[in-house]
Amino acid sequence: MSRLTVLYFASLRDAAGIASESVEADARDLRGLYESLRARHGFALPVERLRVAVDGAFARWDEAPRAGSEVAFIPPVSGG
Amino acid sequence: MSRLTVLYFASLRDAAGIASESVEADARDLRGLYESLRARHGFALPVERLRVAVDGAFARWDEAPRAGSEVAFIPPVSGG
Amino acid sequence: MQRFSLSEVPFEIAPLRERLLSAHAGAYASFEGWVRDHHSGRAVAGLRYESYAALAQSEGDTIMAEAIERFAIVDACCVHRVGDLAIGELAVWVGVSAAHRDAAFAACRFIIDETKGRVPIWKHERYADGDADWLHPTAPA
Amino acid sequence: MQRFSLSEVPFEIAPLRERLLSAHAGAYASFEGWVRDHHSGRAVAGLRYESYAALAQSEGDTIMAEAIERFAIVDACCVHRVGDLAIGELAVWVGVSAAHRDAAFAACRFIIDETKGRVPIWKHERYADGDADWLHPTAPA
Repeated sequence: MSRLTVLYFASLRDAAGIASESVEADARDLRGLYESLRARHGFALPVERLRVAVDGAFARWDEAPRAGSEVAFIPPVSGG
Repeated sequence: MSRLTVLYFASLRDAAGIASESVEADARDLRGLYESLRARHGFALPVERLRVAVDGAFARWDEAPRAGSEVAFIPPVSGG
Repeated sequence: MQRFSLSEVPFEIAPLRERLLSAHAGAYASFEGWVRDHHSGRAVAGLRYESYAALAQSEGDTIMAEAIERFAIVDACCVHRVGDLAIGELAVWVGVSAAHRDAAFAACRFIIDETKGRVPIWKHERYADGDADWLHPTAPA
Repeated sequence: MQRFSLSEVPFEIAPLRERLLSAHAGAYASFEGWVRDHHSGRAVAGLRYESYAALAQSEGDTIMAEAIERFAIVDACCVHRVGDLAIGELAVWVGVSAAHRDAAFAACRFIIDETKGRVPIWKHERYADGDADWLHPTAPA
């Protein structure tokens, strides 16, 4: 179990109703972490449409959740 | 014979030493008119590298010189 | 000079452009994105840009470094607004100086395309009919 | 609005850009040509643009009409300096507004390319070594 912080943006934040939360991650990788949070919050976006970042840098979905890290799920961007 | 005004620009004006002149054109077409003026003023540019305009609009080299018109020989442009 | 930045308030283009002026540069290309009054056929009342600021900054920095590396340009700058914007407001600005116009245009296009495609900024549109939505495009916008 | 014009004196970009702003336009692309301090390896001290004003105006008008016809743009404007210019001075400016950036970039590029290729304006460069010359390029510049 790793306690870490998750950040939510845009439609994910609206669906979760919070901008961030502290979670106990028991998933093997970041993909599994998203799937469990998606089930809890009812996120519409499948993992294939997201990117993931850890501590402010893009990361890979197969990385293991690290205790104390800050994980952000990045929905498709729409700046410009 | 048609009396008309010829305008010179850029290197043609420098070579002619004048910006315009009134000439008696006895050439059959505007190409012939340029050739005769090229011989007189020693223009370096051959007719193939120029465009010709009559009364402020681009014209064709095979047009006949018209009395009272204003003919301009247009060297390769270099604006921008 | 910080080439990429986010701005929470309206910003002036003139001083940014001024920094790109150079006696070695013969060409300057710029792009501005303005808030339009319509999108996909719907009347838009206004919008809000939200960003993941830390990652947006590092990804923006990366894009600018790539532009400097790839194109024969003198300098480049990009500023993206975040927060609430009204119709007609400036949302994003890109400026590029170069010796020649080919590189200036190509780099300017590259920077706006990459910014729209990669920088974690999200647009929340409010429509005239009272509806509102986050834009999460499926293909590169 | 006159879309193409020659200017014998330095001109301000801001009011010209202002006229292109529109609630329907989401994109604005612009190009500026500045007097560079070098050309083909030679140090340039300054230059002079001469034009055949009447024909330059009508050819410029034609180019702007072609741009409006060919591209899905809202509006466009182009101003070209004539007379003596110093290093760093603005020689030509093009601004284009459009709903989308593809059309804005394409039209902006079209206008500067056609202006350089077709409008009867000639550049007389003075070099640092005291020499001077008219530029009569053999291929499209």
